[in-house]
Amino acid sequence: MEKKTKQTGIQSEAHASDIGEKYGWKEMLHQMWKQNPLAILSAVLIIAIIAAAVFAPVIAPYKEAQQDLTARLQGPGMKHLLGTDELGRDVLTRILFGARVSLVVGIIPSVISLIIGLILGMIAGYFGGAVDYLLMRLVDIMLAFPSLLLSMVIMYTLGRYANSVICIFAALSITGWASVARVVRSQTLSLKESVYVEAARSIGVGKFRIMFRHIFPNCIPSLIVLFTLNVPSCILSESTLSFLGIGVQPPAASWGLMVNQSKQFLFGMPWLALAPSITIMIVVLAFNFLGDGLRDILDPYMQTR
Amino acid sequence: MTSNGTERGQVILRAEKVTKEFKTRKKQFVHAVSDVDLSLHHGETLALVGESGCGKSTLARTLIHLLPVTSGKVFYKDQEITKMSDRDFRLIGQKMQMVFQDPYASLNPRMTVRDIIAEPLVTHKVFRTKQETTDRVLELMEKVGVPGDFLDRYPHQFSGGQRQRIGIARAIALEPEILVCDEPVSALDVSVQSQVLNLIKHLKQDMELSTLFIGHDLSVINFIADRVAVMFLGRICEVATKDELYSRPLHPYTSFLLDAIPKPDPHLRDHPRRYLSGEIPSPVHPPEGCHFHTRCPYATEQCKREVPEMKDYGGGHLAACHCIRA
Amino acid sequence: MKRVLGRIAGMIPVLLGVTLLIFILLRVVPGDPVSILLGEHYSQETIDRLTRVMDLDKPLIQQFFSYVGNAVRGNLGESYTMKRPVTTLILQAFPSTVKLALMAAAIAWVIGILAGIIAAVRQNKLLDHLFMGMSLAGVSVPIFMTSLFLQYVLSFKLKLFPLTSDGRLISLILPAIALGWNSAGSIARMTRSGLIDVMQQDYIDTAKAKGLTKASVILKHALKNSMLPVVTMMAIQLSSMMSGAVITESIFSIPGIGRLATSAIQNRDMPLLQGTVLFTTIIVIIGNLAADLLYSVLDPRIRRAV
Amino acid sequence: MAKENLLEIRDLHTSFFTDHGVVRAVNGVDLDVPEGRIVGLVGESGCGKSMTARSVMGLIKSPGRIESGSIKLDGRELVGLSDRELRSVCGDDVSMIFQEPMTSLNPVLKVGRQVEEVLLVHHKASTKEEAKRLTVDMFERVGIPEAEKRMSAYPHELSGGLRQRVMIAMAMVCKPRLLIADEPTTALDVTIEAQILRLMKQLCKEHHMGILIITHNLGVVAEICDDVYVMYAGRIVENAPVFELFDHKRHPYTEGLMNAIPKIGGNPEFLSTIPGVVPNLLHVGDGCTFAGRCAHASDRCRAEMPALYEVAEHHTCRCFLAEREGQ
Repeated sequence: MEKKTKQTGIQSEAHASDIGEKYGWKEMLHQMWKQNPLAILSAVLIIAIIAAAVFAPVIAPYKEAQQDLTARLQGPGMKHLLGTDELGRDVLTRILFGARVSLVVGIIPSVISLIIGLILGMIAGYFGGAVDYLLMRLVDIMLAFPSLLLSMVIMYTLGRYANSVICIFAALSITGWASVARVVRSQTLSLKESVYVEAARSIGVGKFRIMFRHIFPNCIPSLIVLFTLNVPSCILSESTLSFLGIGVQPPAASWGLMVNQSKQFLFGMPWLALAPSITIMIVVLAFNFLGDGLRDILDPYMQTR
Repeated sequence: MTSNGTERGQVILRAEKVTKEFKTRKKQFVHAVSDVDLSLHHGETLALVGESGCGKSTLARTLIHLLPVTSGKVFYKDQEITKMSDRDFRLIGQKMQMVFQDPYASLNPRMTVRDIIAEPLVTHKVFRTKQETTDRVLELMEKVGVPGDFLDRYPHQFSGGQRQRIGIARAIALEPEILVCDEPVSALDVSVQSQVLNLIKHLKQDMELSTLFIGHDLSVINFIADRVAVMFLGRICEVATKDELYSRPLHPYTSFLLDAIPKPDPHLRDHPRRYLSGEIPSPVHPPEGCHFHTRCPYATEQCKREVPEMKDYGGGHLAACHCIRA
Repeated sequence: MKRVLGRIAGMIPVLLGVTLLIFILLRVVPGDPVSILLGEHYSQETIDRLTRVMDLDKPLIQQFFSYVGNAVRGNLGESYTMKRPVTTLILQAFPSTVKLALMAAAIAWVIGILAGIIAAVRQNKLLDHLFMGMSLAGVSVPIFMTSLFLQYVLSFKLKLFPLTSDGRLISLILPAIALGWNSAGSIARMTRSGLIDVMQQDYIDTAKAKGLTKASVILKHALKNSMLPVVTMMAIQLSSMMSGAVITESIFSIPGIGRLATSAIQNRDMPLLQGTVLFTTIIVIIGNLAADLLYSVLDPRIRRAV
Repeated sequence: MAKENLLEIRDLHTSFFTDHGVVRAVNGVDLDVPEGRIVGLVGESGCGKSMTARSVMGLIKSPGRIESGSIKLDGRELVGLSDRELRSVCGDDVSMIFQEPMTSLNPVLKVGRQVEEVLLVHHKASTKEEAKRLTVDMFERVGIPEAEKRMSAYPHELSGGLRQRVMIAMAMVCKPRLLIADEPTTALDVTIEAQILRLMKQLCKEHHMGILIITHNLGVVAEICDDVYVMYAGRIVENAPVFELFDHKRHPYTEGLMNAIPKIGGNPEFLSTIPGVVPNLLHVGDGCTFAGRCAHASDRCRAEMPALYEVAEHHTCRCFLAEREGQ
């Protein structure tokens, strides 16, 4: 609404008499559906996939590690909807169970990097000075690394000590927080200069209260957007690491690992690689569509990545 | 509500040689305020007028401890507040509140009206219960003319005028002695502007507020002020009571300013008037001597060298100019 | 000029930090390198001797400074598995990666910017939705999937291109497309949103009021302004392209830096891994610097402010 | 006064089709700008005054569009022209200056080039040298000191006043018949405002052109306008020559507006105000849009929109009170 009136040059003074309107989440959903139905559909799809991952043992046609050595490397058919792999495992079942790993690896590192980035970004932005300088140089350093290479180095180091999934959490959190910190810092900087923060200071509100009452709530929209866009990039990174054989280690299954294992059969049985690849693409696309839609609604001024 | 037994006319806030400089990114200094002496009397409305970038907002902010001074002193009654820490200033700070220029930006878009107006009350722990706070908020809303039903609305649901009323309610919540109004009506439409100006005048009388009113519109200031201080490029060039200033401006800048205002009466359009030529000099490299000499048609050699002293021309009419023949 | 020097000086702490970080990450694995170097059968005596030779008994900080000292002189140590200086290996691999990256960048920029402009001009029309859907897909598809798909269809089925790299430029086309496709998506989105944003500005109204037609408004006024943020995008793209090169080089067996890094990990070849990561990161930092300087040349508000 | 009308707007309707409904920003406006006169269009923000001006220049952005009506410049109909045809008129026969000199100039191009561009687009100069010479000349005419040097300045290197002078130079360089100025001095300081107003007055006289000034400031109107249109909620509510309007204002809104502004000289205890706020253009009923705030409003006012009644020569007023008086 605000955006629209700005565009048309009719200032809100003109809308003074429609004070009755309230903008709750329902209104927002409605508006989003009108502007960007794909985003809503994506949200539905994501919820469905999460549900499928949670209920994988119930809905999967076979048991997780069930092998059928008599039916190896079968094409898609009635018995195995998406075929079987070289050990005779049902591909659909593996994708459903793989969703658990892939989604967890997408979501948890995003949460961790969001929290680290939020805290450090707010500290750097609000306190400024030497703290800001040091934190921002650290961010520069982190962002200078090609993220895949840095994750590879972390996997190399931690890989011998911990479970591969835990290592991926670490690797993706370490590579992910810096960009969050940068966005939060720049928002904090501009919010700090905003008149309503000055107004709060003029009342005598303390630093920490200003940070929590005034700055943090105004960062939330971009944090939501950042999160929705971080999840797919984590899923992509995990699948890439697993594809290169340095991510999730068997017997755990993730979509990326499935592509890796089916690589050798690419020319004979392309569907083996195709099924998990397409799954990755659909999930990532859904998250990206949702993130885009949320950005349009919540945060029209945020730049495209 | 006679605050602490202060008499009307007594000095309540005083600036002594206040200077404020900002460092730019290029390591240059912006001389926003230079060597300003000014005092605000109890119960009066003192207007600070000048063109954009003259340092009037900065000066007001240093006076109420929102910005640290570079040098000089600020006194609240007889207490120096310049070097106080934020903690020590808390109590005095409650006595000084501010209304901001932009009613769209000065309210946090994610807080309800209730939270916005209650914030000073909560910060200074005025009430013990939520009910008491809400009652006070409703009382304040009534006082500034915002219907109480709008308690839980968000700022974007209000018009500019109403937002400014909410900002005023927040500023008077702690019953301050001093109210600083930073161009409170310049972002408003004419018909709304008069409503808000009337409100400020009412409140000032009701609550015996001492008001520092920052503005650039001399006709608005004519309505609201008792005394006027004219600023040019970081310095005050003339201070006088409203009537004195408008009828007998001493400083050439003041008279040019008065001449320049477009008057809402077409019959005055062909009156001879003088135009000030040139642009406002940069506060990064202000001219030597009198800051006004580059635009002043009466400037002499002396003006280019010496900073004029503030002199009293009778009845508290102060001006800083070499060329005034008293 | 002063600004350029200042920026270069500002790079030094970042470079040191990057080196230190890789160093810490890789050296928290104590004793490891030696056992890898020796394989299965070795005596305690040999371990001790090698540890001394490789400075591994010295304090970490000392190791670090001797590593930095050597690195500045171009010595990044010796690869365990290939028994050759890391610097030599990197310099041999570098040209392939450069060729790949340049081709990919050309594809990404041409497609990305054109698609972005067309989408912005046809905002909310069919072409816009089509291009933006495609670019989002470009961002969402894992590079390995594009690579495998192109390899399967164009090389294996249609036999238009060689399956793997053979040193000829034609064999680099598929990996470059796979790599560029991904970046093209983000560039298109950035170009579009930048151009749409600029088209809302007041000076666009001025240009129209002057009598310029829509086409000349876009070409003469909007494009230059909207390209400014896209320039900063170049640096980010360089970084993700280096990541992407690891995958495409592995799939198409291109003997580039990415291949070197993957093989270093698979063989647990620490000096080689350290060297390749450091080298690529420096390339990215230099790219950042170049983009930053280019930005300040293009934007008079920054240029003249010096 | 029987001068030829340069600009004739008849029954102009410009509306915005938003998600929340149709906003009738300009709702049946008639307006004339005669040759050699300065016409003021006053009103508060959101009343549609800027949209009227932007309609002339074809600058209405989506989701808005001109629904119906006619805009004639020197007898030539502008509504319905193709983009190319309209652009050949804009900047040449009619030009416009905007409120914000800070954002109305392209930040990455030198100001000289931005002015030369107008000449080249409209073929007023055949070579770049000629364009440059004419531009320097224009810069001097609008009072830009060191014109030659300023040609190669970027907008951010100039002060607000100078930027507005550049805008005026840009608008004047093709010697247009009509100049539209949308709040040309609102963003400027008073001393600079006075300079700019004087310049516009002088240009009007020298070139015998028509000027349409959009403003909310009655002071500016009284200062330089010859004719005035008062606009409220998308409609013209009163129109008269400037002296007539200030001396014999008829519409309650005009009167309220004039009384609401503080004046130097008068020392009232309190200002008189117009109660309430501007109506939301999304939901306007059948009646007079001002009825909700008007002290004289009757049931008829709330039910029916008054027409523009002629109350004196060249003085019209959209109010039933005027209808009675007019008869």
